[in-house]
Amino acid sequence: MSAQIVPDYEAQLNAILDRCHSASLDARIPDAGELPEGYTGTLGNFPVYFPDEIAHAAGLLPVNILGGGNKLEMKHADARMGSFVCSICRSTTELGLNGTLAGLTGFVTHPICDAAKHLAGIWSRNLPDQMAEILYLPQNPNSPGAARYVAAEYQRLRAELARKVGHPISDAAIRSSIRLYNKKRRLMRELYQIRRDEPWKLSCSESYLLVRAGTRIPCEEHVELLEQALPAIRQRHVAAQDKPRVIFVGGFCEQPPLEMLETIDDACFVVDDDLLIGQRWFTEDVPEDVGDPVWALAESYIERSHASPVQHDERKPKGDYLMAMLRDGKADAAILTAAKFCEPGLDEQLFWSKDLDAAGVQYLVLEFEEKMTSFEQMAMQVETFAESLLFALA
Amino acid sequence: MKYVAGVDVGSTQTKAVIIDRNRTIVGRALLDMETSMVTIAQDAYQAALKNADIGEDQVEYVAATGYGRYKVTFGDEQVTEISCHARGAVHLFPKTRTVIDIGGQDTKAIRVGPEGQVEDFTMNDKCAAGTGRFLGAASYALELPLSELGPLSLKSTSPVRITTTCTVFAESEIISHLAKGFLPEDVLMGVHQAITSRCVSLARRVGIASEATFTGGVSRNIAMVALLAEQLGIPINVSPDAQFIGALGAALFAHDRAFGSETQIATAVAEEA
Amino acid sequence: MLYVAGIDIGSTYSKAIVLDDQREVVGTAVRRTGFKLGQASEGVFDELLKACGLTREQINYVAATGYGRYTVAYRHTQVTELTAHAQAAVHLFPDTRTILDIGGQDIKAIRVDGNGRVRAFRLNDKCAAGTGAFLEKTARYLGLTTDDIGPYAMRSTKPVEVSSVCAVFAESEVINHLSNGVPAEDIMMGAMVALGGRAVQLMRRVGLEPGFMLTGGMTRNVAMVDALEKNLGAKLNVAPNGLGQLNGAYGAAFLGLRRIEKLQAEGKPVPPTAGQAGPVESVRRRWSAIPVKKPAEPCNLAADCPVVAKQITVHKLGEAVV
Amino acid sequence: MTTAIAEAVPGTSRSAPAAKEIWTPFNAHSEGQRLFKEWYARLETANERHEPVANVFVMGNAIEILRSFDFHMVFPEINSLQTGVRKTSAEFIRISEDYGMSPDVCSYVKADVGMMLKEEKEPLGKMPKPDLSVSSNMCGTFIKWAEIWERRYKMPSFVLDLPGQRSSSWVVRPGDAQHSADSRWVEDQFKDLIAKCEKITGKRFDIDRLAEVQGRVNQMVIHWNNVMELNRTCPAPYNAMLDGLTYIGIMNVYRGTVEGVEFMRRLEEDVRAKVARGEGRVPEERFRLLFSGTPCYVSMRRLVELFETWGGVFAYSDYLTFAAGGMDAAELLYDTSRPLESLAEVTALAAQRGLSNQFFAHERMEKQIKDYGVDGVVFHGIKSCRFVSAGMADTRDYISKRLDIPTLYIESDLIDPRYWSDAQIKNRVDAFFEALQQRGGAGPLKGKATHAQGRTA
Ligand SMILES: Nc1ncnc2c1ncn2[C@@H]1O[C@H](COP(=O)(O)OP(=O)(O)O)[C@@H](O)[C@H]1O
Ligand SMILES: Nc1ncnc2c1ncn2[C@@H]1O[C@H](COP(=O)(O)OP(=O)(O)O)[C@@H](O)[C@H]1O
Ligand code: SF4
Ligand code: SF4
Ligand code: SF4
Repeated sequence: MSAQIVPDYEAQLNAILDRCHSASLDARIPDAGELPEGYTGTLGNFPVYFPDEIAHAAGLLPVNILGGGNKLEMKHADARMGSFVCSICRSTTELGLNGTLAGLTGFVTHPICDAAKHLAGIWSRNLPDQMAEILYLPQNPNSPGAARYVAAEYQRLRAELARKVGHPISDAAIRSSIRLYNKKRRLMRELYQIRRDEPWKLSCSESYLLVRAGTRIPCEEHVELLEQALPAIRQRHVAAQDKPRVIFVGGFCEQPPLEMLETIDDACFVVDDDLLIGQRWFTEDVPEDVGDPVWALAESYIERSHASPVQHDERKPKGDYLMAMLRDGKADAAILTAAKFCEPGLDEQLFWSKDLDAAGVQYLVLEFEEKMTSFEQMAMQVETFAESLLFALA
Repeated sequence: MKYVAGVDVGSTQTKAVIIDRNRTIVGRALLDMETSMVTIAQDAYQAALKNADIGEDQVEYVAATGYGRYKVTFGDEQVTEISCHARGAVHLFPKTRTVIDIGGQDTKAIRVGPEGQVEDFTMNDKCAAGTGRFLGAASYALELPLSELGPLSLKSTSPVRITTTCTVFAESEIISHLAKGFLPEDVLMGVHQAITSRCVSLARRVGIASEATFTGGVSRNIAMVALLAEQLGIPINVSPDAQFIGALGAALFAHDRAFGSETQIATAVAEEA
Repeated sequence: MLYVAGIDIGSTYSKAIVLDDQREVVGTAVRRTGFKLGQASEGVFDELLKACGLTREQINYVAATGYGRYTVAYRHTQVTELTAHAQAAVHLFPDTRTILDIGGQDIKAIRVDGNGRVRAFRLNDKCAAGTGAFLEKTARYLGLTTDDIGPYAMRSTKPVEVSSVCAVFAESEVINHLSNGVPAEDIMMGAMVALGGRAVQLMRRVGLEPGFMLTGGMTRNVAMVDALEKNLGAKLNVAPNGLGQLNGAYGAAFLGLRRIEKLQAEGKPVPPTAGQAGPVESVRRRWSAIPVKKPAEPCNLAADCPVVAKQITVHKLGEAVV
Repeated sequence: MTTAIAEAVPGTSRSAPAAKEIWTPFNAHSEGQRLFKEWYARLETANERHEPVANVFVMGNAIEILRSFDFHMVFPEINSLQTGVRKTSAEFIRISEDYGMSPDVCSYVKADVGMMLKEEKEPLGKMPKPDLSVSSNMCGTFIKWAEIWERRYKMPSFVLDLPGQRSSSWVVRPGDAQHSADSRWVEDQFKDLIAKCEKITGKRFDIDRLAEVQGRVNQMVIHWNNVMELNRTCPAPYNAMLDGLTYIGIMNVYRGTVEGVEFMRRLEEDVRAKVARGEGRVPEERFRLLFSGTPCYVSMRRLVELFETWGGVFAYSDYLTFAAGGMDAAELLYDTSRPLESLAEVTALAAQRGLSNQFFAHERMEKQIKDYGVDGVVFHGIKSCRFVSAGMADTRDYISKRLDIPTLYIESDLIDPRYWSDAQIKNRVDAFFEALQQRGGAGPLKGKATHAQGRTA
């Protein structure tokens, strides 16, 4: 097999994926000297969503802190967090305590759930020298005044970051960041369109790497990578195998191990997912040329954002977005996952399953942990699921 | 009457120790868990008496410890094994400030004061992951006796990473690694490392002080001793009597009751030891 | 004459069966799996052939299932044990809708439709463990062999309560009961009642559609079947002639038979076995198996990155923006 | 902030027989039970009478507004804990797990879902169908819980967003810029809520009624603070974990009512009398403890017994403040001359002060340890509640290492009996007291000096 000639686009894709792979899974924070020109530091932020544009405009590289994966050895965190807390909170604490994240200029969490809410406190108690903050994104986007409140939080963050970097953050800088990130968002939407149209051309794990790289590398580079990757993917010459089309939900915060996505890829085509939904938070572009760019971001957060289990919005009933994913992806079934001990995820999983029951759509329920190392049982479940979808034996 | 006794009724083994007025061990016995906890305590006690070559009437006071301490009907007092391990460890190694005890079902980390008083302790939560039982499951899966696990794993050159230490799934986890073609020693070393890191994180909860003593049945496993020493980064004492430390601690409490708290003797004896 | 073998490499036991084209059982074999899965699959095949009086060449098709299905080198195809159980169940008892499979390491509840298609399934949660292996361990404490478990427990008049969720603590509860002088049969039965309760709860989670069937090694345990039926308040079908434990192998063989019949009807040759085909290299890379390069250099600096390095330049802030 | 507090206690309630039985000694427990029964009885018939019903939580609930609209309040958390106390929780949890809920989520929610699915008269009567639910983001689970009702009862759920502490570098003070901004956002939401309430009830918002309710809440808060403070005496007149639960129950359920004020007034009187008589909760108080977290309701008496046989009494429990939204008479009284603004200000501040984050958890506890003369702290990690337990291990670390106060960490659940392991917990409790004894220098099984003596409220 090795003698086979690898077409150009395949080699190029491989190289891009290679870059994304190493960028995604290396937990180390680059120090100031390693940063590309224009960046003076890194700002860590916890999932799900963070207004990257504000950090970017301050010259800080926004880095999404996504836990430690299944290679991290836990030495300190177990002593600081109860055993019934989700893995991402614990491994993030570990990364803080073992010094991996010491290079961060600051760390911002959100009150998406009770565990995450406590994270910043634990962080600041143990790492008093590092800036640890909670950015309060409201759980009530429906009352009048919500956008104004978000804008005030963003202004607070902007002032805080300006103090950190030692210079004010201009409206123009934020506006230009919005433009850049809009470009990235358009490319991501296109990436997902390919998966819906021709899922055999891009596996879920590959797509995941492409998206995940964006949580760590500069947006400029990510845009370049995506711009090259997308045409290459379209060129790919892969036959559509006989596999069921499914959607994957439950990857909005704690990340499933790559092995798990590959296990699912082996048996199914994943046509849509909610992995790292914060990276694709806005359903449309953020207005680029309005007077107040911070307002544009805040208003978009309230008016043009994806639904997720950590948000309560009366305008986004639970079943609706799931059904839309199924419909748009022409999916046969759904894989409903949740991270172990993740309260929002586990509760949402129940809602999903009831909605699918009502709609008569078949689904598979899986639970994962980022630190999982054994996937045999999961493979068995996924294979059975695929078999049951395919063998509608007469 | 110049003797006192301590009986430790554990989840897998029962241990009895008899000490004299100078706090020197004069008799000991270890029995595997048999059908009745009441008789096993009595049997172990009798065996220890025999070992010391003294009669029951010469024993002034008996203290019981371990999970089955309330089942020791002939005991005069009950003390938890946490206090007993602390006491026993400091008695044998006076500079001990951290005690790590890995038994069949519990893993404990205890911070102790100079007189063996407990300053802080933690135990594994309501989950048996990372306890001696995990090694038991490994020994069953690999069809090897317990005593060979340590030496075999030390032969490992590239340990397999094992992150879940759930005892219930230990067997299938281990088998699945073997099925992937990893060597038994590498898998075993992975198992040992996983248990060690759980222990170390427990120890961190109470704070790792200058010198540690490792007690309980698992301290007979040389690989565990080596790994713990490496990961804690402080000297670790292991006594050949490690499994008796709980019982010894109980005997020392019995000694207090019977003969009063004679600290002078305590220090004198400790220095000898 | 066609002979099709179904091989089920379970975590505790390996099971094998041969069916002929009349769908009659030619022979069976069961052995402990142990930790060398390759050996187990060879061993159980040898035993099977001996039991059937057949040679390897006479077996036309092999379908493997179970936890070690990929380790069976002489397989033509593989399916998961859930699919296999569902197939067998509906073939043996056409009205089956809910299947409970209790094996050595896990419990599975499967809901199937009239065609043997899996509609939904659930595996036991990690911490609600309590499986065949747990019973075997309890038996070992009591000095019983695996075969004794059922008959012995049937003598119980007053089963004790075993309430711990985790099997490890359940074990110490067992020891505790023992030391309190509770009769061994009551403990054994208590352990089964606890296990049964969990199993039925799992069945409820897939929906208790009537037409129940029990499969797996637990079918050999009369007391367990009894405890389950009591808890369920309904009868459980069990494959006849001791086929219960062989249900997975049976289902695999059954699917295999249909497959080869289809191939023959279409005039197609039998494909090679997995062993003959050699390892199939995945077309795509398995990124999880590739170690992460450290430290991650910006791409335009990486010497071993020929494609991207040429084309990517990292723009200065703001420059990339149109 | 100043408030007009009525000199005399307002007239006793229509239903409470307290007035004529003025001579009988006040028994907080039986009086509490009676009030609870009455409350459940009223709930049972609320739907029949076509009176509006709201589901609310004990933290961040805008109950003052709801009361001004005459809503009946259902406290699902209290219903769930009652199933624990009555030992019926296991059954309900099983039902909800059969339904598809995970074993790892909050067991309060599961008990509630179980009750909902079984549609039984539980725990003290039939629960009415709610017309509205008000939850806050103080505990994330509240929101998910409300979403369950939303789907089941097809009724609106209002999520009140209460911003908490942002970082450890500054504490929000009443009236500072951050507090004003937050209050404004909270007030915006209150106005939205009021509009919703007007629609549901068909009544117009009456600001004077709001002020009236707030005035009564103020009185209750003052009494409650005094009651808590009285437990600084040695011996402690009540067990903060066991007795405190009844008290806090009334504080929540009867918040802002005439009955509530009366109960709290008499409670304070009663506790004061006990202190004067030198009466303690246990015959011989040897160790004063602080309980952090919520108890395991299924085994609550057992837990108390484990401690009290060693002469350990809980002088304080942080549950007493956070389960009531962080009430503190010094800061959190309403200014009834500006009802709505003041409601927003106090609610915003209470959310900051309440246990909404970990930034100052250790400092707060340090103060409590000093105030209540505590010898040791017991942390109860709760499997199903990340809100209470996520940062507990870290706080414990701080208390035991930096303050050198002995701590005990035990783990079980709120109402799920499967996570209570008696042998294990007894072992830990015994070891904790053995260590306390050794530490106190007192001989084993001998009493210790009551060092907190002389300090009275
Ligand atoms: N020779 C040995 N080598 C290694 N490990 C041993 C040996 N003997 C016992 N063990 C381990 O010690 C554990 C029992 O320890 P012990 O302290 O006696 O427990 P307990 O007090 O709970 O009975 C067993 O689970 C086993 O894993
Ligand atoms: N003769 C028997 N009597 C009672 N129980 C048995 C008997 N044989 C096997 N079992 C039970 O069946 C279990 C194995 O079931 P099986 O379905 O073969 O497991 P797996 O497929 O996971 O290997 C054993 O753990 C044991 O509890
Ligand atoms: S994984 Fe779930 S529980 Fe954990 S931080 Fe994310 S949302 Fe919270
Ligand atoms: S089943 Fe495993 S993870 Fe669960 S409590 Fe037991 S040992 Fe721990
Ligand atoms: S998680 Fe805790 S605070 Fe939240 S609802 Fe459940 S018990 Fe209450």
